[in-house]
Amino acid sequence: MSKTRSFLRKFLLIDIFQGLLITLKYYFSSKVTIQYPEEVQPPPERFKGLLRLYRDEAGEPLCIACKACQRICPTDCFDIEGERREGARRMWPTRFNWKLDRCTSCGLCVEVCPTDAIRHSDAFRMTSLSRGPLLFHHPEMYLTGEELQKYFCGGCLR
Amino acid sequence: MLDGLAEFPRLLRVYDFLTGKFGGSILGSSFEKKELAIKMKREDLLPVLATLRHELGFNALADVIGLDNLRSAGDGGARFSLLYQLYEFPGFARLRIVVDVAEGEEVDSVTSVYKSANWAEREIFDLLGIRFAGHPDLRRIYMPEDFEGHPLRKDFPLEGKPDGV
Amino acid sequence: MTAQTLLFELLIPVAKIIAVILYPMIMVIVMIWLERRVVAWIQGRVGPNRVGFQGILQPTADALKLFFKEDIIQREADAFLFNISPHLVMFSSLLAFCFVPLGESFRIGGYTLNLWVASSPVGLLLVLGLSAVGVFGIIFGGWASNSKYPLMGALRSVVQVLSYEIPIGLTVLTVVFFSRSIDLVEIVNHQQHGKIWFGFMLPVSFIVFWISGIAETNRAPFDLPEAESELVAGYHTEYSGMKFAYFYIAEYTHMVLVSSLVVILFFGGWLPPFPNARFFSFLHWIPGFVWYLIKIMFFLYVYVWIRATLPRYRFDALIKLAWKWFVPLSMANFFVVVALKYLL
Amino acid sequence: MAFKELELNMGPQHPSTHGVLRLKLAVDNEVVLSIEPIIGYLHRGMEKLWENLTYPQIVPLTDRLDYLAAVSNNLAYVLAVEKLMDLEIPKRAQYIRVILAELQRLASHLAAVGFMANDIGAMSVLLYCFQIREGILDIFENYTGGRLTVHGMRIGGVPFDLDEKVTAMIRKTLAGIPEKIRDIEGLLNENRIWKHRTKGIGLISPEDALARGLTGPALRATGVAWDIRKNIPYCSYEDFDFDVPVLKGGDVYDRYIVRMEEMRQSMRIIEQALEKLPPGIFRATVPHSLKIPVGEVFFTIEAPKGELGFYIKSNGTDKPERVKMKSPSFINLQSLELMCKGNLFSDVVGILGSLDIVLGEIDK
Repeated sequence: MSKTRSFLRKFLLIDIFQGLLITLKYYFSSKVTIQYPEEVQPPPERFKGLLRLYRDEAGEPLCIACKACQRICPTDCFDIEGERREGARRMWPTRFNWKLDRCTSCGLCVEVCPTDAIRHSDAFRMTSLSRGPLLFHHPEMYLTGEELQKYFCGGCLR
Repeated sequence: MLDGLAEFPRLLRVYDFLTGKFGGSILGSSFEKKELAIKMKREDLLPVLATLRHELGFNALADVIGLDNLRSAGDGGARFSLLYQLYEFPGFARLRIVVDVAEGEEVDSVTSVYKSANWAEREIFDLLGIRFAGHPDLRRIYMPEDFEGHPLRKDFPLEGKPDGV
Repeated sequence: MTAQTLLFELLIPVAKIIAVILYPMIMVIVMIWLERRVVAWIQGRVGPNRVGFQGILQPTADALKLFFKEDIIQREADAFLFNISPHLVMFSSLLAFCFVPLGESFRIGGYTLNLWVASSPVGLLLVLGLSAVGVFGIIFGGWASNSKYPLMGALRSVVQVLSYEIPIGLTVLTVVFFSRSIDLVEIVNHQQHGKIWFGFMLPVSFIVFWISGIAETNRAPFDLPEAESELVAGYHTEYSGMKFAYFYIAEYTHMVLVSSLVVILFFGGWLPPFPNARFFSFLHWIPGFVWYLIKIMFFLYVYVWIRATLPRYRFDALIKLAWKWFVPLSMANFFVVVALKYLL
Repeated sequence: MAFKELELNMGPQHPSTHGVLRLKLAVDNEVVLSIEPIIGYLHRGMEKLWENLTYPQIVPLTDRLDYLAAVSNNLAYVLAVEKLMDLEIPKRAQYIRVILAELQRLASHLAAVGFMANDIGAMSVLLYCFQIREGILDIFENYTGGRLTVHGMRIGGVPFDLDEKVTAMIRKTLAGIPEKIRDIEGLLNENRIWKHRTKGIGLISPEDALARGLTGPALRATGVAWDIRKNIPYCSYEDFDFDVPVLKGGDVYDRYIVRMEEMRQSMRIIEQALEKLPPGIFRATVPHSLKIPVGEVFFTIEAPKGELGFYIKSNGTDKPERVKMKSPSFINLQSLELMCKGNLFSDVVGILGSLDIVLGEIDK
């Protein structure tokens, strides 16, 4: 019996029609792609976006230039110098260069930073017209949102 | 007798068999972290592996690992050592044969016993510069043909040779 | 040269010729858009919808891009053959459209305007012959690019098209046997008064003709000559710019040609679904040309649908399928049909 | 006429070599006479780099080895280091690791089946596979923040705890997968063209497979029941009951079926792990500047592509003396020559897809 059944299946192209029905089902099902520049899927909360430095409420940089991130970084993107102002127990970063084009966003520096000064932001639009902006200096590490876009390419601010 | 080997009858049997048959050529053995490693003389590598494969059923060579002991060998130790990682199916036993190779010495290739050694030996030749006698086509596998030097050697600069390819 | 003859002998034929050239072009534009959208929709994507409303202008954007792209000819390529083959492929299928009746002929003030350029008593043979000429373009193109992948693509397409000509010929025979003429217009008229359409009367011929038609145009499961994953792009790997556009347009024109053949031979070209049933007489209000288009669009949709679903045949199985299955099947089908005709 | 075989060159930029692999083929009009893979186009000198990085710094680099299964590479390296240090890992961390590893196996198999189907012509199957895979990558993005370079393991445990949000997301994604997998099987398993293109193609016998060190789904398709998760359990795999799909055919079709079956088993494991997730800490305390006494270890896990192993030799400092990766694709690719003998040129593409090799892992 199974011999004739398999011949019939083969002759009447059952397997091909079965495949066609499945693709027809997908033809009428909802689409998964979104219109990227217009609709943007907000990145999740732990998204490893562009690294940003943060300030405490008093406006002082959280970073105490302890260079823990410089030591842990596998692709050594950091170049930090700090100085201790007189009478203060903590240090202030005078030079904080960060090479974006070397960073693999592995997140080790965020983990190792004692004062949570450096954290991932949710910025992922990092296009720039030249390599210059890819080297961040200390003040530029605090730019977020619109100024960050303007810093990168000053372009259409889409 | 290595401590802790007793609970692993299969490895114990292999160990006794090897000490029996190749007693002379075993230079040392160690059993840490449940891994048996036996150090052999360079000359008897091929016969040992042949018996391991045909008589003891170690039918697969997982990997050949090349080490450059320039800094860690201290005095007297050989420059390079080769580790042959074998395993046996269906017994799931693991064995490591260690062979020391001095600078410029040749090791006879085991591709006749294990086919998977072919590329592994070519990779070691390419990155460490150890030649394998009897290898079907000993060529560089990663580096371009005209690349001089062997990158994985400890004395090869990390940034690569300034005038290098 | 009275105004009368000037109009009828010169202007109308010229207008018809231009229409016959424009018709496949427009169909190709629609086909490019349809293919990209349908394959996208089947795969859960949205497909091109940026250029123009819902991506309508996407094909024109592609054409413009190809128009301005640099036209590279390989140094060792055989320049003459390399240049001639796109034209060969393109114009053979365009020419075939002259004999394809797009709609019924109707009278305007004493002059019968029939919607085809030339209806010759041997229309069917001409169309089949011309569609086979396209293969030369592919062979010369593949051979002249003087590189390995196009050569293999060309060799594959030679054998494929030749072995699928035979089942097409045999199945067409059964239709001609019933309609007793190889004039396309006659075949459609034959299916008009009260007869069941050949597609339903000779299902086996229809299926074999349709699948061989797909193989003839190197499409869907039989797209070996231009298999992206193996031969990079098959016979037109070395072509760029307008020459590549020619191959691209020729392939779609050939597809439209085969679909129109199927529609004319098996599903009554411009006839509404139930030509004679009194109850369905209101269907006659829609002109024949529109019916013809609806049927063609269905078959073109199935072309794309199959392409998105089925994997690709391997070369030897393709040939085995043709010789071991289709040729004997169509032959047996012919004898059975003839026998049934005389016995009933 | 003198017999002249056609010298063909497939790659390194070829649509179906899964990365930068070059195949030198000698072809006698479509029949493959000899095939020689040429690698090295993606060699980044990982092993040299590793000798100059500390142990925690190497973990993100292992993401880039088998870039379709980053978490499995992390797991193999991290387990090897922990065995070297004889570090005890909390039970909860082991369970979270199993969940992440099995999710990664699901994603890797989906990519493998998708690419293979696309090479053989069924292009919609690639998109359906990637639709499912997107769901899994979203889970990784919510858990660690990275989709492909997940960096999902740390020495001593996992970077974050498995909170309610991610667990709910895993359950929701897994709920949708079986139905989609049935669609893919409906499109392929019974399809005559698919069966014709894959049955009896790329044959290899169990003895040859073992002699050439073949591992992973390709080995299990030849009838050899070798799965390290079952035979030498690690990272508490022994707590879960799942079965290892083994078939006898040894051809492209059976490898495809083994991968589809393994996807179902992975989902079973994830469900069990989610139910039996023990409470407790998710990461053992490990000093940042980690120094490991002198020793050596060779540790292998069952990665999606096969037996992935790390040999680590430590010299007491915070940087390893030598780290060698035993890559499954590197060894599986060596048996491509045997599998392609006598098959047609267009089968090479299918066989290469069924072997599921990734060049990042081969070239290191």
